Amino acid sequence: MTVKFDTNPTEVKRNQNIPDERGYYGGFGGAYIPEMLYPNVEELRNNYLQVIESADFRKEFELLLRDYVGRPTPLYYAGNLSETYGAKIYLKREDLCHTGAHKLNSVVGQALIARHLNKPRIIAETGAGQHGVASATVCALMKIPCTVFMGSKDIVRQQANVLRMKMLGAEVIAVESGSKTLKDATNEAIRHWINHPDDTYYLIGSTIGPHPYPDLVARLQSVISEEIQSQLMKQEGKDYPDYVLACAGGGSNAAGAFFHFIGNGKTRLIGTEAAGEGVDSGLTAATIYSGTPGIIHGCKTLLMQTSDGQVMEAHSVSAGLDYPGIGPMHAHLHTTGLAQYLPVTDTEALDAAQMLSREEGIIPALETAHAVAALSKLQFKPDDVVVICLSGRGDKDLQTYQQYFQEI
Amino acid sequence: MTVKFDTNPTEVKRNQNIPDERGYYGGFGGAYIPEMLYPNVEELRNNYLQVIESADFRKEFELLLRDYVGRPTPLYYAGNLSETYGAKIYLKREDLCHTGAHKLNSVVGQALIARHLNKPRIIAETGAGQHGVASATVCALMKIPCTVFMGSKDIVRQQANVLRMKMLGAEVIAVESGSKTLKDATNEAIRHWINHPDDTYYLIGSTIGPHPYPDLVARLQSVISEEIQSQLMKQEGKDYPDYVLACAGGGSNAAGAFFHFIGNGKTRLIGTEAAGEGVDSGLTAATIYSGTPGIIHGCKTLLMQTSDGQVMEAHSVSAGLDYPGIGPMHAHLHTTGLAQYLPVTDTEALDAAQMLSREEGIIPALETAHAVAALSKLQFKPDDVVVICLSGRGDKDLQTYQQYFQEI
Amino acid sequence: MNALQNLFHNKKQNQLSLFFTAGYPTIDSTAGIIEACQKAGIDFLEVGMPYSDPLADGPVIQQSSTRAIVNGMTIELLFNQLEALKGKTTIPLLLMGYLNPVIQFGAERFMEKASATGASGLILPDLPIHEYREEYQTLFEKYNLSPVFLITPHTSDERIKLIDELSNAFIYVVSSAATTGKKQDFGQAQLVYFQRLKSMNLKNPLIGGFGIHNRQTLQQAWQNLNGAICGSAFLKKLAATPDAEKAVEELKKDLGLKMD
Amino acid sequence: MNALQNLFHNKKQNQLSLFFTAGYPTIDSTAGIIEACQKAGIDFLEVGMPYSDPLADGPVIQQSSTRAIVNGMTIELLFNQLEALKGKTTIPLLLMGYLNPVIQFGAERFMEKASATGASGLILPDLPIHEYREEYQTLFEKYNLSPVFLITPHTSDERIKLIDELSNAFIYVVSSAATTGKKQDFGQAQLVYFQRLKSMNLKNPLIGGFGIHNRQTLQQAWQNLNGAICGSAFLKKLAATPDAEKAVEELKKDLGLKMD
Ligand SMILES: Cc1ncc(COP(=O)(O)O)c(C=O)c1O
Ligand SMILES: Cc1ncc(COP(=O)(O)O)c(C=O)c1O
Repeated sequence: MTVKFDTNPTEVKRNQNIPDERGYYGGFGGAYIPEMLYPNVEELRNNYLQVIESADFRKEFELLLRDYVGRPTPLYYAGNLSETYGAKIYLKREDLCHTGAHKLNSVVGQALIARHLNKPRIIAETGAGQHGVASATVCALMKIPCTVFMGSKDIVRQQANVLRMKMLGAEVIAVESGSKTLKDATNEAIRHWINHPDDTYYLIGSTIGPHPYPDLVARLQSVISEEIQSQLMKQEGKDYPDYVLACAGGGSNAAGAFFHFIGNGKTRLIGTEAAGEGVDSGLTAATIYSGTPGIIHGCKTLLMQTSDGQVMEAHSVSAGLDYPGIGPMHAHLHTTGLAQYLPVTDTEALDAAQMLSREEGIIPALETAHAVAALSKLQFKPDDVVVICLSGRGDKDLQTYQQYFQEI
Repeated sequence: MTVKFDTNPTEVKRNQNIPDERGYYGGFGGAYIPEMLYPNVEELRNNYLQVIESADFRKEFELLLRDYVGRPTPLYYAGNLSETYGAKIYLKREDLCHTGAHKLNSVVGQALIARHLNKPRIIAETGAGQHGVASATVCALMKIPCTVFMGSKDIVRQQANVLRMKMLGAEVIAVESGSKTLKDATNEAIRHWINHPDDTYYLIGSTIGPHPYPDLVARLQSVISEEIQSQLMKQEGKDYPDYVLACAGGGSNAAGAFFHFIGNGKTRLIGTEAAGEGVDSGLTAATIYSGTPGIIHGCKTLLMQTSDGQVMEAHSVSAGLDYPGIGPMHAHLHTTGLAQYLPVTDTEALDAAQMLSREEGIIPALETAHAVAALSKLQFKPDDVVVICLSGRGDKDLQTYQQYFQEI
Repeated sequence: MNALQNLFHNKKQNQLSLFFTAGYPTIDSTAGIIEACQKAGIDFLEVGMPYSDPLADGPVIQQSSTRAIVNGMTIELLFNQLEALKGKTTIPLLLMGYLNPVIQFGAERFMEKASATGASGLILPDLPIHEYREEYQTLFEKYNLSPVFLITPHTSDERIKLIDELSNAFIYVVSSAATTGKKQDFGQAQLVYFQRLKSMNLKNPLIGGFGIHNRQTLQQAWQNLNGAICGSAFLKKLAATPDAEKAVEELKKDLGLKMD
Repeated sequence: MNALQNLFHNKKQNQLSLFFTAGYPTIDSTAGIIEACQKAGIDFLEVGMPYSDPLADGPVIQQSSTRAIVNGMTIELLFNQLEALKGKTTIPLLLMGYLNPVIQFGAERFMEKASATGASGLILPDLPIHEYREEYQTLFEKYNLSPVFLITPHTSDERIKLIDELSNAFIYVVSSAATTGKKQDFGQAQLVYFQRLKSMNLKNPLIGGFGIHNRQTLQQAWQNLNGAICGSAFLKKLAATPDAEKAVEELKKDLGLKMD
């Protein structure tokens, strides 16, 4: 499938990367939470902007990003890919972040906020385990007890990350309810938060959840596009790419990679979502393709649901994209045409992972492989500058890769 | 055990970090190779300095180090460790390099040399699999066919890295001879080279082998201490640390971390070697502690051998340190007192890995854990600036950690 | 005045309400449960609309919801069941559920049907108050439905006053910061909380819920508030026996309302 | 002149030498093998000193070395065995092995013993030429031992001339760039290489080794060089039969030197 862009928005919209006061990106977002969560969410909402814009926070955050996370991550000109796909292809190397994915950017920031709010405990949900590992990591560093909720199905398929979390001293709670994946891990984390409102910070792993989480996470991840800007300026003499490609589960790496380019009228923002066995197979996680507006985990967004409004189970080989919703920012960008979202099947992603490993010597995470797969769905001009957000490395997915490549 | 330094060399020796023309560091080094290897080694020896000092090479090398490897790696001030051990402890984050260890520094450089020498094939030996993965990675990037020799025992204990090499398109050859670990993987690689002298570059993974390999690898890895110098200058206002701690298998990360500080009369250089189940247990890889001068893999150095001159099998829980020899530079630094080498047992290393994970949120490679373990063997003054070369990350060792921590 | 308001007009103390999940334990349990409750003298009922992701609920209500969905329960079907029951029972009914299924059904269509099939009010725990005021309040009023809001020990006085302002039947007093189904007696924390509420002189009655499962918790709620709602404990009884009347009687025993 | 030099003085063509690993197949095989070879008319012998890490050797010699070490073979023991044999055989012997065990034994002590127990020369493939000249040459001369150096198709003319200069018995012509034990007939590459050597008019005889395993390879070596050394093929025979005489006869058959 090749995608054409007829919808290059002509009217340049500004500030589409942040929500309004109540947390709405156009018609999406908000905070649909039971009263039990209201005080916590309110406390965060009242404080987050002030905290993250304070000089103290910025100093500490930036130091940790540099020396602990390993930022700036390189913007690597991928010569072999460029030749194959006929464009100037750059990889934004979030896979080189400590713990192996972009997740740590947001975790470092949120943990600092938790400290600021005097919350002595942290809980987190995780799908692929990357956010869980990132949370366990920063909690070890900051000496905060950490509990991670993870679907029992994901525990099996992302065993390596479970071992890492335990080694880092986090408690990992296997979630047996519902889909036994990310959706229900999130449910259980929220329930746990309801039961421990006073002492607990809920450290959400993506641009999902009730306002202000999507905005908070997007701002913390926006360091990605900020760096891309200045790196491209040095390497290409212009401060924006023609394309940004990023995978979107909840949408945090995509939000971070898009952030400074949203609505600039020049950059084509391409999100890829997990189509599982195919968008119409019934086994899919392609929320934007097959979702409708509704509420999940406290925000209004696009989600996969039955006509009765029951949330459907998602399916993707990639645990980190195996989520029936998507961040409200993306629902908005899609609806307004400010970004396009392409579905990528399990098989396309696995093949893209293989391709990237062989072409550039970089084994991507399965999630990330969905972004790489978009290359063969797009038509570039030779001068196009294309940045792929290489959100994470593939160490956690080696078993899956091995199984797949043994079978074919 | 606490170590005292009575041997701070008073006469400052210069240029102890490079060998003489024939490849000798004092009494160690040289090239003890059968005639079949002579032309290849000679070709490399005649070219390596000129190549790596050429402007072309430096440009390409430095670009790849920056954008592909992810250099400079951070010099991270480890606050929790500093508090615990009463000194200013910094971690040089080689674990953040692409593929997860310092090994890539040397591989990138050597692959460029292979290209310069028009060698269309690359072979490598590997113990922990990190050098194999690094080689497979750069060979994928540069489109050079790659064959990696790995002991069958190491294949079992470093499964993840085997999967990575295969995913990257390298051929992995299981070595069944002798110890079935690094020593015999190296033998087989050398034999393969003897049988394919024309088209093959042998990409050695550490500061071992016949001259010029130890010098070549040390120079390529010296980027580590070069960065430490300038980072310390910014962060501490002085361009040398009081201590550098690094683990030494073949000794490449230690050589790189020591390089610019060797013989400066100010920095205490501490290598740690794998004592296995104890230096006197018979199950050890503590070459410097229990070795005697001899020849292994083409160089004169300290090695563990019987009184008959048969090379002994090493033992360490860490595949990357499980080697009965050590690079000749280290044999020399030890003999001259320019560096000290401490033995660290399996158990001490495992506990140090756990400690670092819990204290700083960094899971080190088992090899690296041996360097971390030295902290509790040294006595620091509060102002001492201590740099630990965090040579690699622990993803490959999770199974071993799990087993160990389940047992205790 | 709807039936619920009427009830509160006439009875100020010792209200007892039960919650159950529509479609649980079987798809056609609804009518039997409502009839049994009325017969047993329960004051009013919350009919839970099952949802796949009930964030505020503990395992008992979660499992009843999952089962009810598997059984085939939908909002459409629930309205048909209530429609069929109309005129046969007088016990006031509230519909309780998460916002998403309501939105998918269509908010106004939902209210219209709810009202037409005899419901007096709605509890939608994840409906934000500002959204209620801006988008839903006129609908509630149009269809004569009472909005019921939750408050918890962490809800500020200011917000409680706002909720009191917006309410016209009762305020749902969540006993502690917890999901449904916690089995602990009430202690000092609850007493302090209940006292605080009392001292606020709110215009609406206060009905305590979450954790009402035995004599102690019921009596505490009755002594300090205007009534109590019991959910998980009731669902457990329904799980144990297919006979709704027996389930209610058993529950009343547990609540100390009936001697053996 | 040592025995080896004497041999080459008297016999210019069609030399046949065998290599075996001391201590293989059993710890006390050495004497029997030497005697059998002499009886079978083999011209001279290389006695391999087993080493744990024989870099230049293929699987057959590797395995024989490992086995010999397990059997308990040491340099000390080998000298004892050769000592015991002294006077009983006349076949010239060379000791062949890697440098490290020699160094550990003590270089001078080693040469002294080697000479005293009847060896004519040493092959130490990993001894660098510059080190030979600076540290070993006087010892070789002192103990009347011939140094034997290897050359390969990749060795430069200049280096071959240097080696010819340093040698005083023969030059070991490695047939191809390979470890020991390759089973391929010689082809064009070897012929070109042998021709090149011939045209250099070296002072020392040239003995071909590595890959001599059948009639074709032996004849090629004999036709182009002064003789041949056969190692892996001999070890295989020794592995198959405990009877050294039989092993040598079998080998000669394979080499086309004896008809059935
Ligand atoms: C490497 C990687 N990329 C992407 C994702 C998807 O998350 P998001 O959509 O928030 O970027 C994950 C989630 O675990 C991940 O691990
Ligand atoms: C992470 C890491 N550190 C250290 C080593 C030891 O090698 P060297 O002594 O050459 O640094 C290895 C070898 O595999 C390694 O993987």
